[in-house]
Amino acid sequence: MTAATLRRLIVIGLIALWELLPRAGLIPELFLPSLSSTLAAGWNEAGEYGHALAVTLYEVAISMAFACGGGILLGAIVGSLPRPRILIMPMVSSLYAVPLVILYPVFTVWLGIGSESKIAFASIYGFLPTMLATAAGIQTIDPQLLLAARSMGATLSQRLVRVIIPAAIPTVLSGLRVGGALVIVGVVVSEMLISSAGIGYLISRYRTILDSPHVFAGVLLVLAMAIAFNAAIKWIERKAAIWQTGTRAGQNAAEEISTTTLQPAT
Amino acid sequence: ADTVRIGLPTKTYWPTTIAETAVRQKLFEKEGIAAELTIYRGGAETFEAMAAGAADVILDATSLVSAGRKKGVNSKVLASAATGYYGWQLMTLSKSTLGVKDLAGKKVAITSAGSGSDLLALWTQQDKKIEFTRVPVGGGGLVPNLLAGNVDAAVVYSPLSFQISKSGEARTILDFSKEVPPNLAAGWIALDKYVQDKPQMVQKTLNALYGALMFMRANKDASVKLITELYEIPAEIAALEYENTILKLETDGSMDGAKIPEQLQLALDMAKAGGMKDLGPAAEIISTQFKPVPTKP
Amino acid sequence: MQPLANITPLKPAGAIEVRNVGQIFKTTTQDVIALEDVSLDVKPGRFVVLVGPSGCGKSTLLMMMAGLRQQTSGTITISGAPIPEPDPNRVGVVFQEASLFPWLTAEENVEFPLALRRVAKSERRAKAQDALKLVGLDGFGKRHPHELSGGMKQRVSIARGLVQDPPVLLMDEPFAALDEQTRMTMGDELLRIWAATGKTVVFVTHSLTEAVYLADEVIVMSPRPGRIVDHLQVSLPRPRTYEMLSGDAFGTLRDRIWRHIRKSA
Amino acid sequence: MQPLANITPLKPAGAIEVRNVGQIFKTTTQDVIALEDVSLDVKPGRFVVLVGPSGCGKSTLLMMMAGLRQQTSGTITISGAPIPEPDPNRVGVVFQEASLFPWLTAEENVEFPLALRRVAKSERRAKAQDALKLVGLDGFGKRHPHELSGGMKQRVSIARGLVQDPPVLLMDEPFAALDEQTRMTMGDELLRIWAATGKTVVFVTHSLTEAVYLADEVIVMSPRPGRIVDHLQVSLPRPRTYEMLSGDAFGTLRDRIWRHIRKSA
Amino acid sequence: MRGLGVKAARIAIVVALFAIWEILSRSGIVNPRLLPSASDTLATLGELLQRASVRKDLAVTATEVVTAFALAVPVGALIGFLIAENRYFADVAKPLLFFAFSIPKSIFLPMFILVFGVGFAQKVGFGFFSTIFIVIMSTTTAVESVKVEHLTVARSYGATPMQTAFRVYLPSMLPVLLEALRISMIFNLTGVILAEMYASRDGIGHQIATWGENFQMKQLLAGVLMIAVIAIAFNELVRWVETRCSHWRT
Ligand SMILES: Nc1ncnc2c1ncn2[C@@H]1O[C@H](COP(=O)(O)OP(=O)(O)OP(=O)(O)O)[C@@H](O)[C@H]1O
Ligand SMILES: Nc1ncnc2c1ncn2[C@@H]1O[C@H](COP(=O)(O)OP(=O)(O)OP(=O)(O)O)[C@@H](O)[C@H]1O
Ligand SMILES: O=C([O-])O
Ligand SMILES: [Mg+2]
Ligand SMILES: [Mg+2]
Repeated sequence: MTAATLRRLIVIGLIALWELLPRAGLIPELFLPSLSSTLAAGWNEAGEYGHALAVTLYEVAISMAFACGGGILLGAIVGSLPRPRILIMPMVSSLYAVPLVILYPVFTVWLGIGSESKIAFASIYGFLPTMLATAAGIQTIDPQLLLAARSMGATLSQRLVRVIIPAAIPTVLSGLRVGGALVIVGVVVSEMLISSAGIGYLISRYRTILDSPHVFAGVLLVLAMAIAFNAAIKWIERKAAIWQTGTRAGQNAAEEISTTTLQPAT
Repeated sequence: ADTVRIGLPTKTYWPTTIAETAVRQKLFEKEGIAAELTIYRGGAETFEAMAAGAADVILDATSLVSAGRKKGVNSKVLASAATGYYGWQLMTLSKSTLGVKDLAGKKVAITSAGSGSDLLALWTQQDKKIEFTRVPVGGGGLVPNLLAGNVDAAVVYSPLSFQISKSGEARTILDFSKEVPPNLAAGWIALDKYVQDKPQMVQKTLNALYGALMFMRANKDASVKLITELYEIPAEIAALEYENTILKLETDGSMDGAKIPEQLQLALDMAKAGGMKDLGPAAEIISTQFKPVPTKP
Repeated sequence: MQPLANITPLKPAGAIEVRNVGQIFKTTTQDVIALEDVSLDVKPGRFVVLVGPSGCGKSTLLMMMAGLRQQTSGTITISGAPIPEPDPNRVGVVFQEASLFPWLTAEENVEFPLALRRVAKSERRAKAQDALKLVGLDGFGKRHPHELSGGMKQRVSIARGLVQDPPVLLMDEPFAALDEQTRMTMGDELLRIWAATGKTVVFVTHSLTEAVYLADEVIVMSPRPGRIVDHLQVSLPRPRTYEMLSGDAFGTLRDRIWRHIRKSA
Repeated sequence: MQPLANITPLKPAGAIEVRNVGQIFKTTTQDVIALEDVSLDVKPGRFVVLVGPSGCGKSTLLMMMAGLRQQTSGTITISGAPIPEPDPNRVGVVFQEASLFPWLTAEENVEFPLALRRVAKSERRAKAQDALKLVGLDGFGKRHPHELSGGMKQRVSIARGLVQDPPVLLMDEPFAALDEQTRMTMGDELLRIWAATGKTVVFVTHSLTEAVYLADEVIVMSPRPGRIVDHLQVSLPRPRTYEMLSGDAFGTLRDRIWRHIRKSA
Repeated sequence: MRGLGVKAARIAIVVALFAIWEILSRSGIVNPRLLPSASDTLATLGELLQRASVRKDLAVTATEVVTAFALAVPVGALIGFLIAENRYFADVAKPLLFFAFSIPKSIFLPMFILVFGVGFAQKVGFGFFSTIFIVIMSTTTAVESVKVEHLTVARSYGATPMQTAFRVYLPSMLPVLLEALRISMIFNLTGVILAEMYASRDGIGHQIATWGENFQMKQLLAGVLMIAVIAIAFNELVRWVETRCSHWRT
């Protein structure tokens, strides 16, 4: 059995369980409504969910730009300058250690309860891991490469864009993956905590009144976002594969490329 | 001794005070049982915990019982606990001159959509025939957002309401305990299965809980002291909480009363107005099997 | 060659002055005196070869001339000015280890220094092609470093050094991984480029034959601490031919160097 | 030397048989035929030197003999058995690039193969010390690779290869970064060890002098696709001396190889 | 010398942050009811730590956190390693695991009550669940960033998979791995506290939830500070390991 087949079987199995377990009464509908009733609930309120999805996607998109873009850039800068790294990194990771979720209700005082506070929260939530992962990845770069670039007169920004980031690509990509996923989590969770729009809001509102099919219709949308995000990352990974030569990731990517080119496109 | 697991929706809420009193006065022991108290994030979470089998007897909104039946969770209200929203108030900043009527088109903070505070906000809109925006800010966000001016008013629970009223930061523009017509908002609840398996446990639990209420009514000083300690609030606020909520609670608890179906139906109707769907008739969720016999300390 | 803004009229482009330079490395265990009191004058346009036993400090000296490492004591000027930072307009380096960027193709690696200077795409592609042809890697431009042999990587690295076209070129054992034939061809190519452009070249090698064949001057170093123990002028006429290798003048020079190396290695 | 479990009595330890071996690399752009129809027989205990222009496939052939890469066609046996996986009991490798572990000291790098076999700490420390002394790095054991010069790193890598003591030793340009004196000393050391242990050595070099000086047999390869174009027996007596370098027999052999290299580079 | 300077600079920054906090609150730039001053918060913190109940809550939370972490890290690292090592397993599991990571875990809190009831196992379970995915992902990436030539060397010396793991992968991935460890700890801590806030009889998360809902800002901030200090202490521990192990990096 190919890996893809097995994976699909697992997914199909999970979907089947989702339908059958509640129907058989093995799990109360309150905890897991059957997939069909979830879909029906979502379909009946399609307009409401569509609007919520738009709000959430908007927040996710902006937070993603801040968290991933800013995280990679600052991580690369801080990671490649020894002095700031020694000084700043411990403080940044300590800062991240402050459980922000708890203080979130208080932050809304200054950020309002609209999209701004979600974006701020999710950006911070996704930014720090991205930055930390990138900075850590930078440290695994062969110093000889930086020396070579310096000898050719590369400015700091050129070193960043042309050497540091490409050399740290495997770690940067994982930073992107973690950061991006956390942005989605951050937006949804902050919407669940405090808000009047978005998927998270619908989830927690329906949860409060024990309307589980509608709760899970929201969860389904979150899952859909996660799938889309994973597809996007895969695409980026494939694009970046060529940069990863000389590492394990590169080996895998190269194999992937050669197997896909060898197989007839069906 | 057999242990009953009691689920409570938040810490600083009168059911917790009652259950704590029962523990401290050893009322469960006197009934020959043990009790384990668990505090949850809110009403829905408490109900879920009971449905999951993690709690045996809970205090919760009666509407959830009705909603739960449609989701495969069969439980009933065993004893009536409160017929009003004691201590719940609609508040503005002290310096604000807004009255209830002036809230039209303004922003009012609630804890979360579908919660008790949302219910009261919706009721206010209907009753006062005004429209305002309900802003869910979470329990922890109510006062901060009010103080910061992000909202014009907030639906505040007790004893928080007493606290910020006393501190002079906010003032009450509507007292829900007085304005909302009596309805059976909260009761002690258990799964049908638990009632069936362990009716004795249920009876003893209710005895101890109502015994605790009786003890509190009879011992103001001790009760105020307990509230002060549990809630970490000044004694004077604790006294307000005692006067305005504890003393207002149902002392009988019996679900036999003539007014019960009507009061329960009223509670369900309010919940429906708040967005709940699929609620069955009140009769479906009433259990008259138990009559609490307050345990003597 | 691009104009050099920062040279004084008195010190023409390409002059190298090393004055009483020392380099001490601090390591966890002890301090290492890599170089001690090294002084050296290279006139513009000279081809200077640096030889010395393994670990004597040749690479360290080159790194300091390139502005990639600061000396612990003494001064170094290139074209009349100190070099606190690498300056590709004054100095180019070919490293001892190929140091190619693994994510770039051979071609892109060679283009890299030009891309940094924002040379137009077509121009830099053309220059890279020329440089690759020069090092015998015509047709290998699209390969990535891990698809090249050791010697090929080193040649890509040489091409990258040449394409920068600075007045001073520092080359650290550039031909070490090459076979003798390729090595000769590339040596001749290098001499041709050098003669045509008037660059100053500082070249490190372990091959004494190569040293004498290429050099105007040979500098011999001894290790621990690294010092200059001899400085030879190679007065063989140019162009050099392989026949000279068997001549007496050649043999004498080679032997003189050999005795130093033998003693200190 | 440890006992070898997996040899047949007929094929003594250290024999190498390469039969019609080919290697094709698939790259993104095109397929590269690195080796084509290479056959080769090395008797146990022989010192074989592999020469050929840059990129002709010497490293590739060594990697296949080491079980680190599988040939596309043909068969390779070491001590009578195929080598689908690296087997340190049969074959040891010194890589073209030093490939030291940057997180280990020189000493620890040398100890690495012994540590894998759970050799006692004191024993492996002693062996590592010996090997480091052999390559002239006495006293550098506590340094990390980045604190060593290029030639020093290569010598650590040689020490690491020697310390495991397998019947077959494959060495890929091990002396490329060394000065001539060190190179000679290390060559002589290698011959001494070889003579004492009866190892089979396959040695890649670009120095034709070194090739003839060290070898029992020299194998000459041509590039694209890599093929064996000559196989010389070096019948100079052992021990070899530096005087032989100027002898006629030496010159003839060297010239014969040189003509091949010249043609194909 | 340089180490001392960095330490001094760090202390200076921390002091400056507290000073800004104090000034913001005292001067009324920020409503002191919303942001009690640093000194008040610290005083409250001292007072809270005097309480036996708070100390017990901290002990409970710490036990849950440590248990969840001790389970999640080895299990996650193993799975991550398998994914990086085994193509088939990777193809099956990687997309599913990466997908699972991007789901807000708190949605599943009720499920944990359903399975574990309310108590130690539920907190540890949720802490584990919140942490394992990030451990898996980080391990996979760390493994993938290892240099091929180092693996080749180890292979040529006949290293067993275990030896390769501990002697090549581990040291070369260490910076990435330790960073991952730090982030994992944060996830773990947040997970356990969320679970405590959701349903519990004790634990510091339980207290914090109550303080928040009662608008007891001093206690809330002191509680957050308490958790932050624990997390920072762990961070520093990891950093200490890191500096001990990474001296070979320049
Ligand atoms: N970063 C460093 N830290 C400590 N010692 C160093 C460092 N770099 C070089 N050294 C030491 O300085 C000395 C000179 O090194 P260098 O690399 O300049 O030698 P080299 O002459 O280029 O040798 P080779 O011919 O082997 O390349 C050596 O003893 C080396 O160990
Ligand atoms: N992974 C690879 N992918 C594609 N081509 C490769 C790969 N490895 C080697 N080659 C090609 O195979 C040929 C032989 O390479 P190999 O490294 O064996 O040469 P070599 O004889 O060792 O050369 P050198 O003396 O320069 O080290 C070269 O043309 C090289 O480009
Ligand atoms: O759901 C969270 O992991 O925060
Ligand atoms: Mg050097
Ligand atoms: Mg090679």
